[in-house]
Amino acid sequence: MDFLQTGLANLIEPGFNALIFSLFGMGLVFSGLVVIGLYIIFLPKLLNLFQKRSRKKTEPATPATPDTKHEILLAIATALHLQSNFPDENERLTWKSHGDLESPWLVSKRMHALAQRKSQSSPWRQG
Amino acid sequence: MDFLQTGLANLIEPGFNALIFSLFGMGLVFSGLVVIGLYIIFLPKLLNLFQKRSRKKTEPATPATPDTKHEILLAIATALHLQSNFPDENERLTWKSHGDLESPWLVSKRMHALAQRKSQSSPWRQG
Amino acid sequence: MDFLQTGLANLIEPGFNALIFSLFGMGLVFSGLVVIGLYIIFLPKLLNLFQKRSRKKTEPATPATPDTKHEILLAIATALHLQSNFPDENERLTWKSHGDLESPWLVSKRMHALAQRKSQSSPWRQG
Amino acid sequence: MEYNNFLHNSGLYHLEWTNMVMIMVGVLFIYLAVTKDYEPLLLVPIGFGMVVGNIPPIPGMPLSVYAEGSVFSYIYMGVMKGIYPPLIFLGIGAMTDFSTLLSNPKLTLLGAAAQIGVFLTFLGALFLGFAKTDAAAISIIGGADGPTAIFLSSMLAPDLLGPIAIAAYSYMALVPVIQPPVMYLLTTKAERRIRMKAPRQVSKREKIIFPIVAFLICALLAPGSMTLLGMLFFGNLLKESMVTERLANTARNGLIDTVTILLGFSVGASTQAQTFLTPQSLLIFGLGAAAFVIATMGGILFAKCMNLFLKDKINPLLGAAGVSAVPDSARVVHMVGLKSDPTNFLLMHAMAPNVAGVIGSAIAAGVLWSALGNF
Amino acid sequence: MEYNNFLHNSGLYHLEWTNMVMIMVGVLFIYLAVTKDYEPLLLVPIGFGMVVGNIPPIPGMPLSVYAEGSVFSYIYMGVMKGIYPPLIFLGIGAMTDFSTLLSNPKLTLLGAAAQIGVFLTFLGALFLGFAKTDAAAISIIGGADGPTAIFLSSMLAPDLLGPIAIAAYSYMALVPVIQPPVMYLLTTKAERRIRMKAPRQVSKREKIIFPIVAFLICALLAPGSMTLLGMLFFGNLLKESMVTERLANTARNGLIDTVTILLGFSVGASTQAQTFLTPQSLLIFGLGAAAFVIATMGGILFAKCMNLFLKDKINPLLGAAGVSAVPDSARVVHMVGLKSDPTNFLLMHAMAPNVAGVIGSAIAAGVLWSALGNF
Amino acid sequence: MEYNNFLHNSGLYHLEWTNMVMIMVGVLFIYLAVTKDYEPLLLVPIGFGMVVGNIPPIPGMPLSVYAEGSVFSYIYMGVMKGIYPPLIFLGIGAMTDFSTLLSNPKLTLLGAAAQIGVFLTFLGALFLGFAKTDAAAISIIGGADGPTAIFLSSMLAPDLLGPIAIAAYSYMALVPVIQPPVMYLLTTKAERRIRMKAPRQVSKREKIIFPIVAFLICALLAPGSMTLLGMLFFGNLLKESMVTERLANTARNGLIDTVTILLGFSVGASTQAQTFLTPQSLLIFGLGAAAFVIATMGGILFAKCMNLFLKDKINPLLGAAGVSAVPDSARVVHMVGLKSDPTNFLLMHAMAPNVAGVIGSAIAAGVLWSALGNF
Ligand code: NA
Ligand code: NA
Ligand code: NA
Repeated sequence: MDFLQTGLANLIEPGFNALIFSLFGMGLVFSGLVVIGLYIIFLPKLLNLFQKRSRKKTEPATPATPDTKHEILLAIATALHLQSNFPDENERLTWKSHGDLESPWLVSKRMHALAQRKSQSSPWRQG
Repeated sequence: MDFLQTGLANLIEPGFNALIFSLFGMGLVFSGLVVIGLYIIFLPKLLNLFQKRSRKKTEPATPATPDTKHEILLAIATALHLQSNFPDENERLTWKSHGDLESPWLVSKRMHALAQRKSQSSPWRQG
Repeated sequence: MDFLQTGLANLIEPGFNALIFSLFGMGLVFSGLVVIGLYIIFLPKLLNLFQKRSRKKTEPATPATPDTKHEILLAIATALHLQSNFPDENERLTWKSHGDLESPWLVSKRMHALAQRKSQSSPWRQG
Repeated sequence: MEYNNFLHNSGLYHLEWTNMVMIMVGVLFIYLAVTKDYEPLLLVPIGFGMVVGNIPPIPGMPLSVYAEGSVFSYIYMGVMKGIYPPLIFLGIGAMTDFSTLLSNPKLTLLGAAAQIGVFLTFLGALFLGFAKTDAAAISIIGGADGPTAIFLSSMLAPDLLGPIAIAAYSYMALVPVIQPPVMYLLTTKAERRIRMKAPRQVSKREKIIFPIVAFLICALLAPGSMTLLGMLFFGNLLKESMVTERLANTARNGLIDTVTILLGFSVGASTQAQTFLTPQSLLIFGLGAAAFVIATMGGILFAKCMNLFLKDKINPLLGAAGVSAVPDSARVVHMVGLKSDPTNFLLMHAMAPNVAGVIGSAIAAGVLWSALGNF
Repeated sequence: MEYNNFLHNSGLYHLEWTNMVMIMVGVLFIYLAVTKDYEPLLLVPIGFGMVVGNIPPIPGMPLSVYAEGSVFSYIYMGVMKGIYPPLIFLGIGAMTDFSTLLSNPKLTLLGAAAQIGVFLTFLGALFLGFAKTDAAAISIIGGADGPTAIFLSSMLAPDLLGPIAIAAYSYMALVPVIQPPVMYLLTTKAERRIRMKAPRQVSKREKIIFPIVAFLICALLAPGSMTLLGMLFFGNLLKESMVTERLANTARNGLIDTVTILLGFSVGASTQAQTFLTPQSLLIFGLGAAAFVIATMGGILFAKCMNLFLKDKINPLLGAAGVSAVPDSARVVHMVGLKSDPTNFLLMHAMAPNVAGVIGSAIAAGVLWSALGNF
Repeated sequence: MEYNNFLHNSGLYHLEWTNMVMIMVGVLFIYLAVTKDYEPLLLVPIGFGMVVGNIPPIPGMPLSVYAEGSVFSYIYMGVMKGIYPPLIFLGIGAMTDFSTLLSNPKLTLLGAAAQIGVFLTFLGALFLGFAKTDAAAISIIGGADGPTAIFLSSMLAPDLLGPIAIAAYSYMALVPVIQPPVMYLLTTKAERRIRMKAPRQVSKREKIIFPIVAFLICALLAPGSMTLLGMLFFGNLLKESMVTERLANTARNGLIDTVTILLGFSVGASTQAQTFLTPQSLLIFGLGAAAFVIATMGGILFAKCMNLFLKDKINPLLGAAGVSAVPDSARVVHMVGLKSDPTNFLLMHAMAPNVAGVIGSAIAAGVLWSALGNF
């Protein structure tokens, strides 16, 4: 590239209209993110639907007690073994799935509350 | 590969008898692991032999005291230095070799004992 | 390389005097490290010069209080956020630059003192 | 006499003032990173790389990133072949929490709107006379994602990779300087004080399914975004699946750090004054700045448009976070928000358009690559 | 008009139902990994890779693992050249404690016996009409070691690498489903309740010498196993020598994780429906299942044979651990053992045939490679 | 019949006594590392590599580091192309604290003086009939820095890389054996008891600026040192800048460990008896030993010369630390110092010539490379 010729003519050349091209491009970007947005909106409803159904099917879901006992013994044995042999592979111990205790939103709410209390009692505000 | 012709004829072609080949193969696998097994059986005996000999040679092995003192001072100095400069290279501090305190078998035995005590006093068993 | 011909003649061939070459080489190594040494000697003086000047310019450098408050709130918010989302990127929290508290020389001095006290009271020395 | 070569071979002999300028710029980058904390993880490697890359190499000796067989050229290969950017996206994915996006899906649109910066810059670059492929590579600076910019440049305009990468990272570092004026210009104080309502809780299951479905949507629409988004969402799946925590951990620590070191250093080292200091580079920096400003404007104005139709108003500052530059622009939104109302915490909410902007830019890059690439 | 290309270039346009099937299989892999905890470190990367690999790429565009110059092809190179498997073995070596084997050497034989699965499957594959090299690569699925299977396939039958790797990892994940029925079928309750006596203490010195000697034995017998076993025992030496703890630590964390991510993802991405869904693949899956069952049977029956001659009886369940699939089959042995006697802890003992099985499979692979390779 | 090949293919069949010698040497390396703690991070990988590299490979089969397409050859590529050494220097830079040097700049001269070992060995190697490039590569053993030696060999004398690397690392490991006699020979007890005064405090700012300026000085004088010193000082900047701690951390842990494993192993595996056991190798080992002794003498005698002019005398033992072999020779200086005066702690002071020696050797390597390289 040695010399650049500026001009609006560059935007429309035979077989390539840059304006329409850009519009199409923006359209694709928007459609991608709109579909993602729609998916996000409808997913929880879908999941709830499934959950209701599966709940009906598996009503007497109290796990068998002797099984649990074996499970615990197994877990202890495996934990001891894995800890001595594979000290860094602890996530393989995950026999049950984890809860969702530390959502950022819980943190967010707590922070909000804290900040408001703080700002009310702040000497700068009161004075 | 477009069409597969099945048949026992595939197993024996001129210059290649797959059955004998497989037997030889299994033989090699076995011989490898058998030799390893034999080595494992005889190694401790060999090591004991060596240890007895070397023990005789190095009887008055109490280390010279002033040397030890220097060693300790050196160790402290090096430790301080290395910790400040090379915080992650701690294994280089290993002046003496480590013991073998945490064998998995110790764990295994402890676990066994625990489990038997537990299962004897278990209400499911007693009831 | 099959057979090596030894001899002082190898050191001087037409267009390449190995002795002079080596002298030049040593010269370059020395000049590199001498310049580094000189730089190290003069840098602190230069830095002091700059510091004095900039101190004069920024005399009333007590930071604005309301700004600080926002800064703190921001820091808390960011910390909480980053900790929950980027648990390992903590150095990005560095809002202010760090002090230079743990110089190896402090350690060195402390060690020296310790050692001398220790060696004076040492039974080997006293006895 | 070969020791004559010592002098001829010394770098001093070949050092030009343009090299000195570039070395000073490199030092400036490091200075800004250390004292202002502007994107230090990128500016320090790039800055030192610029210093190294502007030592005049001995002609013929394999030293610079452009010399065949040099060590630096092997490191630079990861840039030229586009390998480093997806690996960085893998690590970013393993760091990113999409729950902000999941709990407030309408904010995704802000990440789309900010891509207007990309396409207007594309038109601008064409207007200035750049070839189509070069214009596309330059325009992606407006996406405000370093890896995306490097990836697209390496595919469409490898000759301009140096200036495009430096421009992208410089402006990302300067987001706290560039964005606030635009934000104040386009919003009223009342708008900046709009509070976002606390979003709903997102279940673990939604978080696990999201990367898979989002990937399918984007990749089926724009397969050219498959490489970058595949890695981004793969990293996120490793994080959210809970059963591959150790892989996610490596992806967001050792792996991304190693790649960041190599990418930053070699991109910096590719800025030899002799090839870098050209009129094109100047134009690229100008277009890049424009792209950032337009993208910020696009996001903010689109948010204000949305407010015309929405009951729960969006704080238009959030639109500025749509340019991504994760997480800097989200942090800037937060800070500007705090200036108007010290108890209005926008950081969490700003993360939603922020990550949507990453996806949006990657789609834009995929579209530009697939339409203009020379296959 | 190039914007026409947008539609033509979209992945949706080219998506075939076979691709959708493969995407569903990928999602199923992830589902099994997340909910059933089946080998998640492998199934999640492979599963997501399958999703990515079945997005129809734009023809000519460097996207898929098979397209020259694509990023994924560079990542896949580590699979095709056989580089990843030895690196994974290095990490596994740095994790593995051979003291179980050292304290009960006769259990090594169970690891040898299970390799009957390899050689009978080899005969079976020949019978079905596969070429010798293909048959050998398929048969090693019976070794139940993913890296070994990938290594041998890349050397002998690169075209079948995809189905062989997927079959090997699928069945390794399904070990808790496949093995128990075979175990119950071939053992009586009394046999399953046999207690192993607590083995002797192993000295540090034995542990340090072992990897060196074991390597020499295997490599001198079957030099073809040198690459895999060299790395396995090298990793183990790093662990046991006590003076290279930091190297062992990196080998079993950052290094193996990185390689696992890249290997799993790219193997998954190599399963494009167009090349993957063939009658051969189906046959390979069938043969693979047979191989696992035969190997399990071989181990158990050999243990029962040994009991005819031994005073201290071996619990025949341990034979099933000879197929390796470390550490899953050892865990399955332990669980089945617990079902018959809740205080009989077989896990430790099962690790011995388990690691012996890894060595046995690597020797078998070396033998097949050196005898059938095209040098 | 191909199963005939089993015997022909076994390594035992091809094993020569020279291979057995090399295997024994490898085992000796591991033994010394484990029991004497001599540079274990290098001797264990190199030692095991020697064991692996001396298993006779099946002719034609891609097994050894020299066989095209073998896995080990891909790993060895990082050695042959000179890629590993700069990466190791990156990690070393991120570990090194230059504050000892900054607080006592006159000690830098000792690091320069020790390079006499390099240039005298160069003359010696020429005298013995080695070609210029080979002589240069051999002479750098006197620099007592493994990575520098490997880098220069890979550039100037790839055929001699094996023996040069092994010699360099062996003698580095043997520094505690080689240096003390020379030190006792050249110093009086009074000299060894000289106390260094506690040096001044170094500010953070000096530490940050140092790597940049020191790099510029060295690279402008000897651009050939740019690759090694660029990485060394880059790593140090990552460490000292305080804002890139996570990058420094990865550089000095995961990254350097991985490279150390691969470099050590493949250098070891390159020592096949057939190519390694030559008269040249013997000469190289002889020259290497001489180089270490001369370098030690050079440092000590130069320190004694300096004392003729200085008011604050330097402990001449510090001169021995100028050969680098970081941090072993500094540790040796410390130990010998303690023997003469149990309260004289020289370790900190010895680090200054120690790191200066690294810089000095890299400059020497750069000079030799740029003057003798075949461009
Ligand atoms: Na973006
Ligand atoms: Na196996
Ligand atoms: Na040196």
